[in-house]
Amino acid sequence: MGLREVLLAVFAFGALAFALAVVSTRNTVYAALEFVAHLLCLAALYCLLDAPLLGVLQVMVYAGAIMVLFLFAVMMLDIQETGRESAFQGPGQVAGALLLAALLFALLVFGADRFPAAALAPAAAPGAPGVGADNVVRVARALFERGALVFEAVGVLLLTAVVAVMVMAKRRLEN
Amino acid sequence: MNPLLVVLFLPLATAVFNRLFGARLGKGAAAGLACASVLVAFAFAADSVLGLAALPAASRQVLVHVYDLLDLASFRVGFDLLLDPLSGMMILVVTGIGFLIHLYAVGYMHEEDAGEYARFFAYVNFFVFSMLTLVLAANFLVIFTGWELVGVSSYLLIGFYRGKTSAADAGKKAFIVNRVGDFGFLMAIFLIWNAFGSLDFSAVLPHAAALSPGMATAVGLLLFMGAAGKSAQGPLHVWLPDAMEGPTPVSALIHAATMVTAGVFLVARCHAIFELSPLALGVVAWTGALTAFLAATVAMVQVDIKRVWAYSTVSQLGYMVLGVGVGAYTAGLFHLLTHAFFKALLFLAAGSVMHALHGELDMRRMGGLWRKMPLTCATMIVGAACLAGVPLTSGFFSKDEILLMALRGPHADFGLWLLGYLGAACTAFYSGRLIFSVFFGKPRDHHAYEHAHESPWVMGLPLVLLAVGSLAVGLLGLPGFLTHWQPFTDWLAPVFADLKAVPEASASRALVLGLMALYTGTVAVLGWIAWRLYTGEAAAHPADGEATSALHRLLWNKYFFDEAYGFVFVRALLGYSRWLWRWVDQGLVDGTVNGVAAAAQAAGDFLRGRVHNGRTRQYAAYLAAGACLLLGLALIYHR
Amino acid sequence: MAFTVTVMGLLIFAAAVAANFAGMILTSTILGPKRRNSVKDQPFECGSLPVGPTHTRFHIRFYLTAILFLIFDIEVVFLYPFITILRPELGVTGLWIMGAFLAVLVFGLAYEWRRGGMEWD
Amino acid sequence: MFGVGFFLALAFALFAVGAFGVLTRRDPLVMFMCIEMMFNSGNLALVALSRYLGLASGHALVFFVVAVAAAEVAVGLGIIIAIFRTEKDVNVDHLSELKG
Repeated sequence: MGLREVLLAVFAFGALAFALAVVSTRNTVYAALEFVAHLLCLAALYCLLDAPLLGVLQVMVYAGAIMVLFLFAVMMLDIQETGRESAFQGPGQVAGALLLAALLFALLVFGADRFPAAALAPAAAPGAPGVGADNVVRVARALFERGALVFEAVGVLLLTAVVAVMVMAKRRLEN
Repeated sequence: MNPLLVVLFLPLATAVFNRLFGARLGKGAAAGLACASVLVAFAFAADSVLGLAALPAASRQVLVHVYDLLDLASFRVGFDLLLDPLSGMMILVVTGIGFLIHLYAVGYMHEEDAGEYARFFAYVNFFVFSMLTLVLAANFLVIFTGWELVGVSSYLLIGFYRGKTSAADAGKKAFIVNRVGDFGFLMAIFLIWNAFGSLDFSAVLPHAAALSPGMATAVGLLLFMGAAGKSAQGPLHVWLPDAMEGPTPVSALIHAATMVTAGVFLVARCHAIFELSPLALGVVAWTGALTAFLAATVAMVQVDIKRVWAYSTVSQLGYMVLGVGVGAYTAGLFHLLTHAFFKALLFLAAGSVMHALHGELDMRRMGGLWRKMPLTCATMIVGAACLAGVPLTSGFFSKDEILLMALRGPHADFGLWLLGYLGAACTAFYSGRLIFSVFFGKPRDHHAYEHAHESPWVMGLPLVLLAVGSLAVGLLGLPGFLTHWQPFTDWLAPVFADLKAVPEASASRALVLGLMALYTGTVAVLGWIAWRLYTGEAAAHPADGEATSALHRLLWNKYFFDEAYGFVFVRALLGYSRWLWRWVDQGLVDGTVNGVAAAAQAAGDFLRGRVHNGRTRQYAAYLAAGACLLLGLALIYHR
Repeated sequence: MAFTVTVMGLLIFAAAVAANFAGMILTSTILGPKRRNSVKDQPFECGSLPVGPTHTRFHIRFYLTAILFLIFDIEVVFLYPFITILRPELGVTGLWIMGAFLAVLVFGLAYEWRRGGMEWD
Repeated sequence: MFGVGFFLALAFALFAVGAFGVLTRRDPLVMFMCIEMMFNSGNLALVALSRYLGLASGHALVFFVVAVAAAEVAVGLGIIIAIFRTEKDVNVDHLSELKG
């Protein structure tokens, strides 16, 4: 078990543990911070999976920008009220949710198991996207050569989001 | 970058720009931009076509892959453009004549305010883009996209005067009637996909012979249904005359030079499929001939000058369809080319008259206008001469070729020729009637006459250029016995190289000359009759609603097509629906349903209380449960 | 069934995680000293009294600014891989692709600016 | 041990945890975080499969998913803020006005 395996184990553990923490923490601010930690673990996992670009993306966009939005939202809402109540509702509901989540997990696992093993066999050498600059170049090709139209559509989607937020927030500013 | 992309996307870019910012730029900038973009597109189109001409004849096909529209494992359709002699000719017509019409519109639309002005040019540019997509398509998906875009842009343009109910109705009518044809086109595309597993022209048309005869007939007839809708043929022609509600440059651009030729273009493009089915070709040819004749008879009695030209367009499209229907594709396309010139000219000249008379379109109130507007008069006479088929004009050569093919071509029939000949006679009469009533004789409405004036140069210049073009374009397709210099036929030869029997008419020179003499005589006699009838003091125009005979009433009412549609589709459908409603619905269905409904409502009320209760998390639970259910089902049923 | 074995491994792993987690918290609760007095519970042990509520609500302007940040964040993230293949492979087409994307995003910025999303008062 | 199966299992587990959170938490912000967690589990599966199949297209897909998630979060949080600043209440269960 080399260093990579140890790191993988640590960050996989971290991702799962912080995910559980997000679900079980009462205080929203703490939940948000735990969620950031969860995202950082995932970013580390991406790096270990030979996707350093995505690791950076995860840190910059998710842990950086998106979570900042979350924290602002938390700060804008009055969170004291919910803090007092239990995070979960009655035991019946929790049990039902647990059952559903477990069922979902089991079905997904069995579904993946059903997958023909050949489909999951590495086509090229494992880790073919490669490390370093080559990885970025390959992803860039996939992004801008085959996905150019999708890329533009993402731009339009972001524009839509800006306009939508402005419309919702502006009414508030004017009041 | 391929010049074709500039040809295609420059008009689109200016259309978007003008729609967004044109109103703020002011009239001059908006119009200048629109005209410039079409002119540049024309230059690039000419460049592409010259490049194409430089290739050896057999390999004159350029495929441009723009983008993968769909790339699934078994189904790949690209946004592909095909430049071959056929589409090359079409893009020159669309951008060239389109530019002249843009130029004319600069003057014609001048009285609109800046916002409307920019909107007009945005729509016209968008139309040019749509039409270019249609003709440059390299597969059936792209051609259908262009087909629909043309439908949308024509809807926008016909209903341009959005304050007028009649304009809005005409736009809707054009759209809906076209949809009927589009349904056929779409069905044909499904059948083609089913038979070939591909929509690319290169994968379908050269291998069309693989179709079974029945399938070829079905595909051909369905394709022609689409073509008939766009090209205003047969019973689907009713939208075109109403489409004159749009501004006159639109009538010239859409309903004369470009959009309506799409059907002819489609049949020519897919000739490999039509050639497999004599039945489909027969339907095409007879539809064309009947349309040519019937529309020409209607045009003889109309008094609104734009409406006369509208019916004349339907009639001339009939000739083109007749041409492609008898297997004379080159002749049909040549008529398309000449018609694009002279009919655009005629509409623009009619617009010029209308402009001078402040919107007056009734020829009974005109007369003697040649003194007031000599340029319009001269150019319109040139156009009308081409339309009527006066010897040595372009229309004479192109129509003559079609009629000869109808009589002696590979799928000839005497009845087709007779209908075509009678239609040509009517054409000569109504062209003369219109010219003589409008420009000659004594003015009938002195007030209007006094205020008439010649149009500004931006409107005059396109008229002159189109008149010159109308005369010159005939040189490209002189009759075979006069000269061996046949640029038009030679140019299109690679497209129709697959035809087994080259449609060289098996006609002796004596027959050809005899027919020409017959047409010349007919035109002369009918022109003279029209002169006698319509230049006199009391011109032979009956007033509105005053029917001189049953025949006149039939023609005045355009064979009651609209009324028949009203009766068959609207009245009958309403009656049938009412019967269904009264007996089947209220009696049978409601009786059963009311009981069920009461039960369902009770259940619904119960469920709404329990299920649709506004609790977000409960909804999430349904979502998760549904996902589980689907996953489970997939696990069970997937092997 | 190698996969299921792996999952079993993961489950055992998760159980160990949970046990470890619970164990540490439990140990600190049992072993930690618990001596509370009123001074210790004050927010500031130096003696100064807190004024006003500890939770102050942020103004929505912060949110609008954060949205802008998000947009340009995404833009930068896309720019990085773009630049690596701009010169040899994409060429002028690439500039058009990115130009259109940037134009759309700048349009969003201009819109927010025009609507007063950046005015602080 | 760390084959593609491990990462898929981890992704499934995160997905299930996220689903559980959405089903049980009442704070809309935490629910939203849990939805993001489910998003991320999908991303993780994509990255792992790309790694073991030697494809770069999965990475490109993750890029798009993250960009879409950013837009979604911006609008979603905007809606939550707008609703709860008028309602003065941050409990999803008390919010049933939008039902039919």
